[in-house]
Amino acid sequence: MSLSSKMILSLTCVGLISSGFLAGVGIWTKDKIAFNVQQEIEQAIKTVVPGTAVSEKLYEERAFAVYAGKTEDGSLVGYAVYASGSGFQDTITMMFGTDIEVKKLTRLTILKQTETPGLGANIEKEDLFLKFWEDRDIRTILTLHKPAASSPNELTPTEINTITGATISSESVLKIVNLSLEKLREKIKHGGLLGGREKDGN
Amino acid sequence: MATKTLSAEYVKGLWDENPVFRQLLGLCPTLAVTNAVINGIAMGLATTFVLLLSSLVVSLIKKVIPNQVRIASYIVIIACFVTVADLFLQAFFYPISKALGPYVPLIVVNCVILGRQEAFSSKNSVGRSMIDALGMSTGFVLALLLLSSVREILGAGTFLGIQVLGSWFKPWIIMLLPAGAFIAFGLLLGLALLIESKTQKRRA
Amino acid sequence: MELLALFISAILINNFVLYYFLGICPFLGVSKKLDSAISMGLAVTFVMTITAVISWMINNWILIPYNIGYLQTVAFILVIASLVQLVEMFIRKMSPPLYQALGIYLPLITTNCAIMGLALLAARKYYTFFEAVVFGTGSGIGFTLAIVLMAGIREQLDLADVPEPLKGAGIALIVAGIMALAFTGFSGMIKL
Amino acid sequence: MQDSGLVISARNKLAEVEVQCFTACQKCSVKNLCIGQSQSKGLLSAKNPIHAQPGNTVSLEIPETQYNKSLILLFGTFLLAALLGMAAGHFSAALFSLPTPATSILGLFLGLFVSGFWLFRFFRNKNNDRLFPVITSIINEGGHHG
Amino acid sequence: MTDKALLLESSPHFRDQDSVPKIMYAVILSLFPAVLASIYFFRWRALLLYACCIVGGLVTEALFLWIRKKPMNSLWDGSVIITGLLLAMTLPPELSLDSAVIGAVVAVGLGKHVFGGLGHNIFNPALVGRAFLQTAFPVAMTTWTAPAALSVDAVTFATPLGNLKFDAALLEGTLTPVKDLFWGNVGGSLGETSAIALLIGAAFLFYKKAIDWKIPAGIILSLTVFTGIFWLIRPDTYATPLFHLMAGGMILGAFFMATDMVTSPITPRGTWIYALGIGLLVGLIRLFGGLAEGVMFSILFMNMFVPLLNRFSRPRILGEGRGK
Amino acid sequence: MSFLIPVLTMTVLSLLFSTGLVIAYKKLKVEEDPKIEAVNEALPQANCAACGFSGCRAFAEAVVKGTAESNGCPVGGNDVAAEVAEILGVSAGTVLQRVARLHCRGTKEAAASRGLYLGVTTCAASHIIGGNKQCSYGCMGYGDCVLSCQFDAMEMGEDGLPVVIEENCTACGKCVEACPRGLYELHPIEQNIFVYCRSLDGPKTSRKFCKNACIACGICARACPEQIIMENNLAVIRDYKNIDPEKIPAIEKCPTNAIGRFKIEEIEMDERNEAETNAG
Amino acid sequence: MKIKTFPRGTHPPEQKSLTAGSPLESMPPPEKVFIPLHQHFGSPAKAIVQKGDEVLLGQKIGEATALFSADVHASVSGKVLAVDGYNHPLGKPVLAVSIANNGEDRPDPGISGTENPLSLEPEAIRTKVKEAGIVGLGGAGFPTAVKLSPPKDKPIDTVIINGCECEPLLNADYRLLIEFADHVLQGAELVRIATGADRIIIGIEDNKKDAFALFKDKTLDSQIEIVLLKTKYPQGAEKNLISALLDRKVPKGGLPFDVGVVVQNVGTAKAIWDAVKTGRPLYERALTVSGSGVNNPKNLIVRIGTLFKDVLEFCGGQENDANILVMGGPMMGLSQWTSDVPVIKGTSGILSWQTDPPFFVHTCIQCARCVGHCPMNLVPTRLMKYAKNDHIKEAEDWGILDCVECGCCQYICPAGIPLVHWIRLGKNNVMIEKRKKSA
Repeated sequence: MSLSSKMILSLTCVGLISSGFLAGVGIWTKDKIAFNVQQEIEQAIKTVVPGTAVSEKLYEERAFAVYAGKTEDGSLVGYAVYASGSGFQDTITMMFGTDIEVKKLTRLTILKQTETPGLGANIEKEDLFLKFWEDRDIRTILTLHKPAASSPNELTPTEINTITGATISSESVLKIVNLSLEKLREKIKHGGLLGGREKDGN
Repeated sequence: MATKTLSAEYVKGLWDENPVFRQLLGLCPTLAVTNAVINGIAMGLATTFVLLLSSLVVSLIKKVIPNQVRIASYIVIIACFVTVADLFLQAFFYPISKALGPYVPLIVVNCVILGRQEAFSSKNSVGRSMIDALGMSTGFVLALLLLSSVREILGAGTFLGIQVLGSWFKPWIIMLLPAGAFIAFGLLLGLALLIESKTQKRRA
Repeated sequence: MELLALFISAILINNFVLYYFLGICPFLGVSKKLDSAISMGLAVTFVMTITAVISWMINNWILIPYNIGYLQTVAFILVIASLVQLVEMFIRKMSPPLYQALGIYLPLITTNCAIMGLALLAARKYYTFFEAVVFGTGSGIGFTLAIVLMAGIREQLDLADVPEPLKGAGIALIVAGIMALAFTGFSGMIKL
Repeated sequence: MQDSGLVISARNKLAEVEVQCFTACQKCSVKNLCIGQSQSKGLLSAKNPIHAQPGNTVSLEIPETQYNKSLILLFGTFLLAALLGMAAGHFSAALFSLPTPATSILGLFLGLFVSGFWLFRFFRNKNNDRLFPVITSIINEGGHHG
Repeated sequence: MTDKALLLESSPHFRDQDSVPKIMYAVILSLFPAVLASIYFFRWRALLLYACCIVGGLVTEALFLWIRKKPMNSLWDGSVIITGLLLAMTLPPELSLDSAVIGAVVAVGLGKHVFGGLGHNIFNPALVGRAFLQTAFPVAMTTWTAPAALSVDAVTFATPLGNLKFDAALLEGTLTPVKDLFWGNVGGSLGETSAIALLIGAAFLFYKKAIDWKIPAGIILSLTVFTGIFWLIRPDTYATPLFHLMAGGMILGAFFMATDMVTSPITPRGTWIYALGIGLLVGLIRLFGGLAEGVMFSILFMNMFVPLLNRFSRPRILGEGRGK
Repeated sequence: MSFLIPVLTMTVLSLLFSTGLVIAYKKLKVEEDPKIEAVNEALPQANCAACGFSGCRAFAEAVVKGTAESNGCPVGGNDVAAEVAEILGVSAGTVLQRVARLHCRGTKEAAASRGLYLGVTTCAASHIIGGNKQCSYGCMGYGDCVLSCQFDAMEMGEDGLPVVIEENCTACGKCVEACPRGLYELHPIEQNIFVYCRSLDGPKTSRKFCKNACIACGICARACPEQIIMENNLAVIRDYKNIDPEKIPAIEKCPTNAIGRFKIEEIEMDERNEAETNAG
Repeated sequence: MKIKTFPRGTHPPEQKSLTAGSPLESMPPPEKVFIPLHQHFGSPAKAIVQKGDEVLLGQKIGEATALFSADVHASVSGKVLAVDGYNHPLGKPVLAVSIANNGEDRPDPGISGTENPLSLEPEAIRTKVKEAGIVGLGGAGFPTAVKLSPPKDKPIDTVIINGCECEPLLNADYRLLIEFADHVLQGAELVRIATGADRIIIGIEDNKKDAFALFKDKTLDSQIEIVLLKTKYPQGAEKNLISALLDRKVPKGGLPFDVGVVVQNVGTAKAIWDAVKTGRPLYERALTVSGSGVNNPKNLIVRIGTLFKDVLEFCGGQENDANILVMGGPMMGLSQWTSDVPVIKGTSGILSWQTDPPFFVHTCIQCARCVGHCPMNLVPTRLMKYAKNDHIKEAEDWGILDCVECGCCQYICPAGIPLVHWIRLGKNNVMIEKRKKSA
């Protein structure tokens, strides 16, 4: 057969074999990977909404998702909100939990961030930043307590602490939380939280 | 081509033709992931995995593939192995794969692998190209190890997570940033050339 | 407004070469002469924009609906190779002397981490169509800015007596490091 | 930029000269990966004002600035056409409420097609002789072409 | 007839008395008022920092000259002392001495000698040192203390620019008055605080014609225009141009850092573009950027453009082009 | 089902790609002879064009095509010639070993200097304003030739003149171009008789300028009239091959020994052991 | 009256006061003269006398071999000693005719003057000038006959007489202006007739106020314009003088012809008048012997071929700590390694002074002062670097061939870099490349 048809044949069969092999590996690892991702989300929800045994995704959007934390017998314990926005250098993704009436913010953890290490990256640290986020009153907009306080009790319930030298990062975390709270309240008001998957097209 | 002994084939990958320091190939991942030694080693091993397997397959099928389609089929094979490596990392070492981010699939465009296939594996027997691939990848891993240890020790004062320098040392955060990567690699490259020229003078 | 922020951040803050480390091979190789750097930069920007569009199409219309996300790498590299193949054939027909000169650039682009990196990053960040295009073009312009600046600096360094072992790639890397330092001045610019 | 090569054949105005593949990155061992041009040596057709004969080694003057200018023009127009096409597609989609990404992609390909056509004609009839390398001098006669 | 050996050299046999060491020492002299002011404000710390930076620089210079077997004269021509002084003046007073030495080593080594010694570097050495320190020790480099004269014992003390950006001083009216900025008893790095001392030094430099007037003029012009526009639109959120001129490292940057001859363009048109660019970037970073102090980064950024400016703004030769 | 879709997409993509390649293949076809690569591998890659070709690769092609002999690479010398010949299966010819020789003995003490030279210290620059020696034809000693030699076969002697290290010298001719006063010539290594001067000054001035200069006295020309002639105040050797050895002592009577054998010390040495052998 | 000038340039210390006052004194001819056949500009002349001939004062001893060459005349009467190589101020020995002076100074009878030179035909003036072997005395040595016959397609409308002696220390032209004002004016008139121009401008620097006043009242009736120029170096350079007086730009690589101007030096104008009026060839010229190294500096009229040694002897010899001897002005003159060199037609001055060998040469710190002072608006530091690193093409693009080597950049450079020397090396390499390419 002519050279060109030999070329097409060889390339396509190479493509075929490798895609077959890939598909096999894909299937073999697919559920393992899905499990990992799920595991990570599950873990974050448990830390953020204490006392949840099982979680259920209520609403999902590109950079925003709401999960319901439930005990074994299915009673709602609180909402876990997954949110991401732009920080000092790149995007920050985080998860925070609220109580049922969305009045109190229970806890906050940072999933992924690429802030300047040593400075902005301290928002991941428990003692420097996350500790000050426990049970904040979120009826009103949260504000930043300017010169960094050393212990949580210096802050009023609607205030959170800044990291010395990394004001921009702390501020962006705060902004993302306030924005997502608004979205959450608006979703609850419209009853959009019935577990429907509203696909945001583009 | 003067046929070198098998051991010479392996050793040349380590220093004389070290892909990173001498041929300046595959710099994208080298600079990107070496901010921690664990990441460096992971990337090195992933590249070794892909390089070995693709060398094996390429040297096996080199007679079957017509000359013109040669490069395209190599790309498909390498891409397939890279995806396998990526999936494997995501499945079993999820935190490392998250840390390496987009750079694992980027091995497919890494000149080291494509270069070795084109220049070497497509011309030599299976055994020899395997040794060469092994040599090249060990050279690559060593280079990554060297750069990532320099950057981690200076940048965070730790090596593989263990605190190495005492508490007196204030870590140079710049070494974890892209700027530090460039400067450290540039200086290391200069050092390598200096040593090379010194040994050259003594040998000549 | 958010697209503009993404555009500026792709050029200045998360510059493709100086922050994501993509496209270092041509960045060190081609930046010896200024006009070849400019033409290389423009070529890369064009190929990036088209790749951004096509990779978005493949990703959002084929890979995600049939959730075979793991085929991303293979699909993208094949698309990029055939895209460059197309451009090369077009130029060969159009003007043979130009094709002679271009013989070296196009393969350099295909084996270029920047193009592949762009496709992967856009896919990973689940960008919408317009965000992907803006990100592609912005990164292309960022790449061109970096490579043109580097070409200007290296031409001036040609006249300086750089220490022997650092000549060539060594000094280029150190200059790139200091450029990265200068670019960190813009971080934190976009305010959402 | 000066380069040199061996004349293979010399027709009336043009001569075919064999030149080493003058790649930018000599180091990168993948340099002969040029898809579709897999030899490491290129065949250049160059203008032959001094009527060099096959077998001579000649020095060529390669109009590199000319190449770069036309490359910038080529890719610049392509880029511009792509962006304009997309913008046009987007606005027309907004006007006739068509699904936005599809139309702008259509606009993109339309823009590319039009600019490709225009560039084709532009480069075709501008009888781009300025782009051809010029044989400047004969380095050594060399025997008959072997 | 004299049998003495006669001198042989190419045509011009006269030479102006000015020389590179003279220029360098003129610049050092012009820095003196600011050095004295900083010692007055920050007492011991200032002296120690100056000493560390200068000694660190000299040792690195000597080391590099020895390695590259070059004559030692450029050790005494004052260029290293200027780099040391300028670097020290941009450091916060409470910076630990070892990081100051590291900064000096990087400034002279990485900033100058890697490029091939005096005259070949692309970036201003002092700024390379400071940028390295700012990125290497971000926390240490952004903790300011009150000048001793102000006798405020607060551990950390925001610089005027710091509280403008992060503490929204403009809204709460706690913006430091321009008068303090002028005299200098405000927080900030060593040499930047007192504008009057710097201006005296700058006047001396103009008199000695050691700097090109176009650079400071261009910077001040473009900064005032840029910040002025935004100040006119929304006076409550953006500070007055005068404040921006007097605050932070503006004067030190415009008169001493940007005018460093080695890293500024050599053609008149190029110098104008360079200067206007710096002013614009400072305005951009200060109003919209994430950092309080933009002068250092904008000068480094424009240093990158200098080779391009030199190449594309070649003056037209007498008789070239269409002029009849 | 989820197995079929990836395979399907992959085949479509690779099909598309391979057709593109086929069309590309149809356009470009140039064959290349693998021997050229082998010969090029053996060459020293100095690309100095001493073999008359633009570079080693061009020379390799010419050798394979037969338009150049296998020993045409002076830089490589005999071992490269042997290797190339062995690749081509041709008999290796011996290479005419040539070496660069400086035609000036104006050392620091011998040649009077013009004065304190303050201009740019390269040969080319000082030549423009007349040089630092009273003799305006002699070697200025600023080492342009040493810099131009890429086989480091040359160093600067203490007496201010460059010394050629014969083993490394590959007669590539770079130093001949580099010297602004043309004092270098490539001579076959066996040649032993040289005129170490290029000065065209008359008898009066050349003696004043330099003790080792050729003062055009004509003794050597009279001693061997056919081979050595006097051309505007300078002795010139027309062809060194058939200078018969007996006449050499007569030629060496030159008052300033501007003409003579290359290494005077060695000559005495081998004369002595010559005497011993025929004595013993 | 606004004082005209050109942009940039420098102000080196004038030190003209040393010999400004002393009038021109003609030096008695020496015992031996060495007249080089080599022309400063153009191919050398061919000797038409041999050893042992008897020659008279002003007799032609060298024939011009090409258009760009000039005849050479004996400056003393006596016996020809030899025709062989002799030192030359340009550094390399050249063919020279050495004549022993027999002291009679008998003029060559063949020399014949004309009654009213101003009525001569332009062609006649040009032949007279060519026979007298007159070349530009400003230092360039361009054959004047060629300058007086501009090509047909380039009409000449202005003749400029360059009276601004911008080189420090030199006063020869200034003394000529004062003592031979009429000769200069009539010489200028001759040049106007020869070139067919319609106006004459005489530019004088404002440090020669008395000469300016003298010329002002001498030209009250005639329409010769006398223009005062600001004292600045290099005011006397052709391109800068034209752009200052007529605001015309001589095109890049072009000649004053292209903008319709002919520039003549004051000395050349007087020599033209002498040649046409009395037929006397150019065998002597005015020059200044000055500088702190000369015991009593003078302005002299010296015979061509006299050795510098004899001229310095006549001026009381050199101080023993003087360590530099320069032919021409300090800014564009050539440093000599021996005083055993003859005076040539281009020697406008012999200077000697004590200067300390310069300090350590620094690398260029890109202070751009040279860019600010270069009269041709070039970038000397960049040209130096291109020449040093052998970037021939870039050097040519940046206009290295337009450099007039006036020396302002090297004068002002704080790092003491020999910029002009590097640029001359660069020009040399560029010309070699051009010849190689065109060969």
